[in-house]
Amino acid sequence: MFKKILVANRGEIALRVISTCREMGIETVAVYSDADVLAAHVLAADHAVRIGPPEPNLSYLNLDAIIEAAKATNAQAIHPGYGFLSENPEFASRCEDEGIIFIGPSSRVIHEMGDKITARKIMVRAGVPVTPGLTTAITDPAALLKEAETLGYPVLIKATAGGGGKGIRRVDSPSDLVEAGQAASREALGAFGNGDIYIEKFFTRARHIEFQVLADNFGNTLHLFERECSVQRRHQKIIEETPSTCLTPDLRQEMGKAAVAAAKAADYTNAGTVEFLVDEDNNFYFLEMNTRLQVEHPVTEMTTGIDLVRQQLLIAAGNPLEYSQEEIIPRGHSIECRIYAEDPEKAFFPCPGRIEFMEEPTGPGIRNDCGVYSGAEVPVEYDPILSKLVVHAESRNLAIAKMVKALKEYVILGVRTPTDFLMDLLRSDPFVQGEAFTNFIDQHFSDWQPGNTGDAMARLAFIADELSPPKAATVQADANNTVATPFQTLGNWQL
Amino acid sequence: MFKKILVANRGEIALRVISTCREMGIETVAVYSDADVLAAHVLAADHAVRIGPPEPNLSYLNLDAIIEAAKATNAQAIHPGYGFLSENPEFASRCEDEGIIFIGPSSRVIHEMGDKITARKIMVRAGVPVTPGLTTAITDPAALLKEAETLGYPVLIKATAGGGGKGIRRVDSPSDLVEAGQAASREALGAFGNGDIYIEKFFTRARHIEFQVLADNFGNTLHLFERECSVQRRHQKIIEETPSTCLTPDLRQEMGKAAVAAAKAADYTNAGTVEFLVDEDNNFYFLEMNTRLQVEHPVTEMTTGIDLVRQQLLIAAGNPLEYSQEEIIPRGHSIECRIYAEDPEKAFFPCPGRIEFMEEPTGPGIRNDCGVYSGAEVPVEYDPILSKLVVHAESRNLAIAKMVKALKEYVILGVRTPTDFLMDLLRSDPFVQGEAFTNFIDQHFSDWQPGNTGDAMARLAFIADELSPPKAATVQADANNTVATPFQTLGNWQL
Amino acid sequence: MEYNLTINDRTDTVHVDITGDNSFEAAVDQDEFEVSFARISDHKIAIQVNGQTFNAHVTRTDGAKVIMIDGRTFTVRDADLAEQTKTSGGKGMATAETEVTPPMPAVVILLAVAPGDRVEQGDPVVTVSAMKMETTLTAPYAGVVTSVNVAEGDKVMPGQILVDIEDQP
Amino acid sequence: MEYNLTINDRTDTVHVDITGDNSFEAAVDQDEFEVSFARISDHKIAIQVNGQTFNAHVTRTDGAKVIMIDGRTFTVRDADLAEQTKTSGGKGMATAETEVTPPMPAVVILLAVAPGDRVEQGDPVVTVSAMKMETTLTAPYAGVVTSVNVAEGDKVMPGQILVDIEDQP
Repeated sequence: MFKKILVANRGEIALRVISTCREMGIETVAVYSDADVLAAHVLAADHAVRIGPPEPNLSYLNLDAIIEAAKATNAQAIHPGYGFLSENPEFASRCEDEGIIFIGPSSRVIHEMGDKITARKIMVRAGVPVTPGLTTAITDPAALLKEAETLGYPVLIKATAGGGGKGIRRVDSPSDLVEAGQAASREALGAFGNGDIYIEKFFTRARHIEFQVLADNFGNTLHLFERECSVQRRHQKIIEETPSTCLTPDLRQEMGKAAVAAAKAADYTNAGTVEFLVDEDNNFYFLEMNTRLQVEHPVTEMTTGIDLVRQQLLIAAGNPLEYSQEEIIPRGHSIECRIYAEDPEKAFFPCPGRIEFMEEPTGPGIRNDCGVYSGAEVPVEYDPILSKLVVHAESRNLAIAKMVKALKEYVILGVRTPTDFLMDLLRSDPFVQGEAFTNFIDQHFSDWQPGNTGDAMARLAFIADELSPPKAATVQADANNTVATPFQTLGNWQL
Repeated sequence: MFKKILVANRGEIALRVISTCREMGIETVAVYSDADVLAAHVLAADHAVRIGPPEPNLSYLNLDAIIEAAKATNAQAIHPGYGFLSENPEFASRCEDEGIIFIGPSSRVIHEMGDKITARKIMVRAGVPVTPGLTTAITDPAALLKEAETLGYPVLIKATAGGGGKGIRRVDSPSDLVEAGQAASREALGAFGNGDIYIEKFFTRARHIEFQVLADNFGNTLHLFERECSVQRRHQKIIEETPSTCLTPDLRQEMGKAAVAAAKAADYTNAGTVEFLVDEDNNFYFLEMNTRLQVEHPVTEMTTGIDLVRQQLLIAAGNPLEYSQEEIIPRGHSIECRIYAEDPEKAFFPCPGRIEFMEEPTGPGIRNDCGVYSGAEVPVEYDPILSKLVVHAESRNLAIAKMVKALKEYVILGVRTPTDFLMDLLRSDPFVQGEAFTNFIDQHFSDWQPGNTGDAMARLAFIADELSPPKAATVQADANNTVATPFQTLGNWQL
Repeated sequence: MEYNLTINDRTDTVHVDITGDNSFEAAVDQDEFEVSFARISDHKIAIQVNGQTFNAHVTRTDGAKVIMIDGRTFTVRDADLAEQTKTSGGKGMATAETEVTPPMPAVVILLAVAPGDRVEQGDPVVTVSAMKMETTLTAPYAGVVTSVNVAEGDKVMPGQILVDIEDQP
Repeated sequence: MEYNLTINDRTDTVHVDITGDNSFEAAVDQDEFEVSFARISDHKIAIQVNGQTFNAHVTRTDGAKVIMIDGRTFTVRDADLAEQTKTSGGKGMATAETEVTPPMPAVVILLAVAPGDRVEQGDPVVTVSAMKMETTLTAPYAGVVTSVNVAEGDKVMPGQILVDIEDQP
């Protein structure tokens, strides 16, 4: 096993990787930009190396700086996390050239799967169904309009590179197509360093279902069942769960086999995800393969009991898979909510700033993969994800109840988070009934505003805060004082 | 299901019960003594009722006050937690009389199992093997001496009532017997309101293994496999785990059947625990039945995936068990460490005081059932347990590694905790090899002192703290400042 | 004592009688509340209202307290103070809707206008990006651009006027 | 600058050169350390020593800092300050071993002696209980009990002398 690895990422995913490394006795090297000098991942790692100024292109996307940091610290391998360089074939290739193990598939596989069109061709060859759409990248507005006409609106413009909801635009009419194409291309260029886009059919009422796969270097490939990721806004997932409410056991088995076939066709190694769209008639289509650990990997860990980061490290270090397909038996139900620094009352606009205070929910079956702390700065330059709140319970209804409880107990002051919005969403009838399609938020929560049921309590809390200024010594129960405290003698505690 | 229940306890177990109630939509009533006005369980419940002064006899053991609190708040049921009134048959009986549901077995069963001698008789009748020892309570010193002579030293003096390591004394020679008997009796009287003691054979090199059982009101009884609780000091468990390293599949099955037979023989309902001693030749003996939720119930929850408090509530509300024995399939390995306010460098003497600061470990597979918060007082009057740190991983070795990591990250300032001792214990050869008998601590850790490997770092931290007084504004990375901060330009961060 | 407290657009008057160091009685219209409270930390207050316990987490921002209770966030303003600020010439809440300013800290990535340009209401003026999300700010009314105060790549803050437009319907 | 810092019974001299607002060089015997640090909160400091990062949590008690690093607790005293306290007549560390005082806050549950009683070293004198655990305090030396300063049921604190014994070997 590795003695030391570098984690080429920041935030919660860097901490997630460091966490497993600590358990495995692997030393970790964090990298940081000038915006992240005291970021949580820097404080958690054994070593920390500055890689540049805040701009992602000059730091977390800076291949040279990261390779140099790995060499300077004698890191044997690099874990790329998700986003940033995780699906950059050049980076994987540089690692290969420098004798540093890239914890992920080979650069060739990343390149082929990262080029969505090549990926589609490979899948067609392997007999895996794909969504209707283009098989080439497109730059000419006229050609774009023609293809959209052929597919029929709505269509989806997608970056051939990348993921995470960046560089994607849904277009409903020809008049918006060209501008949307330019915006998507610009966003993709900024996020992935590649502005190529293509177009595919958009399914209005579809499910987004993905299968986790693991493949070692000896030809063994497994799937770890599905994740349902249909609840999205701006093409970005915000709630993920497993198992999906819409898969029958037969369909699950069929899709699991397709996922393994896809991974094998791609020559895949390490952890990856095969994304499918499932339409209303339960037809499924290969969307793309994500050649990295997913944001939502924890729900799979909770139900299968398998630490995916540990599996990534074992595979990268040349170990064969420890399981057979039959030994992977999911249990219970798991839900993940992404906690972003964003304002649900202002169209989810991101909220950078300082976390003035944070209290994480705890309790049986609750896990919070968190990348910030009380007092930490949330920089304007990076993705607004603060943490991923994950629950596991015996059934879906119990998991929903547990997540609502956990959201209630999650305190973040200083930046706005959508815990209230998420609670309303989780308790809504269509979500409870498992009727969440990719258009769920537009359909049911497009103009969500918080209710006013708690307003009276908030006003009373305002007054209580005025009456007990916080800088004064805090009120404490005195263990050696058997005389009742004012708080209690004043008689407002019950009885 | 109940609309509202009262939790007749404090600390982490009260919070544990409240947590499940919140998920089930059940309102909770906390009770508190004057030492607990701002205790964590009071802040977590929906309602809070004062029941008396700090002395346990006048508050948490005060039947009348608690019954009155339940009636005043219209609580339909009472969860007793562990300790205090949880195994007091009078209390259960009072509940029955008042039409309040006691969440536990009937008062008759509590009475019979609480009287260890009656319990032993019932088990003998049911064909469950019991430890050699007395079948009557004893008050006469001469009779005590005679019985000890018959059994052969060492012997164990035990309170016929109670549990939790209270009222127990190991005696190695006749000269210590009478004084030990008096001390045990006094301690039992203080803890349980009953000073009766009896005597049984003490096994020097034995394992303490218990089986969790669940029984509904319709005659269905299940076991949820074992917990290994051999690592004890002063007859109090400090580390528990499941599965046990010493049970073969056959022995596990045999003991599971014996546990179910014991519960059925006792007419048991709700959640309970059948405790066994297993000697070096793998003979097992019924020790006692604990007619309540155990401190160490979380390890069973982690491996079986079943919320035991939820099962208690369902059973008490008259629901049949949701599972068959075959559906209970444990997975992975779970370990619990009890985090007490105590000083491992001073013979584990308890440390009451104020928690000046606390940071709980988090991460995949880590659960901390905690009863305190930063700023909370730990009163001198009650049990010194602060929290129970629990981990779950795929194997025992991975669970040990995860627990060590979690202990490293657990910060409690203000009262001393044994996190350092526990780390050394978990990493010791005999523990790693699964060779932990009930004499483990006496044998391997009787004169434990912390090593001095970290001393140099601690001295440097002292100096850093001197050089950056905490009252000054805290140093923060400025997200809007692309100029490097002093912390980083000074060149001591690597590279 | 009387507090006029605003949440979103609604201001309620709360009549308060202090009954002790850590308790008061409050009335809002017909509703009456017996309140006792205890400060647990700088940011946390335990509150009991008519026998029901809850915890409020509080932070203070400019002119308001942001309060979290059971996962819900409330921005509560003292309407009397807000009134003073407004009448003394401070920037009110409504200014944002008539000025080209980002809703959050952001970076300018595209300038769509130059001084002298004629714009109609709703025309794109500046595109900013925060945390990798792009937002296009539009002209709040028809007019002529008199000055552009930022360049592409600049970091900008809410309240900062990025483009001045002279009202010419 | 020089610090004489004691952990348990060992005092080491640390030579310190301040190299910046948040950094210093330290030497102990042959060992040299390049240290940079950043205060994260009142109780937390991030420290980098010779390229290795760790976090220290610190609280101050009477005459010492209690420091937690990676789950280990260190009580670090400034030996120079301790010296001053001792010479100025304050209670040193060793007093506990010659006085009948509880190690922790506790409640007296049994008095085994009365004024005038003769005790030998090691004889039980008082039993106290803290958090449900009983501890018997014994006579630190042979002598005669001159006064009993507490009653059963009293709450007592470390340093408080429960029983006075006149040294009569």
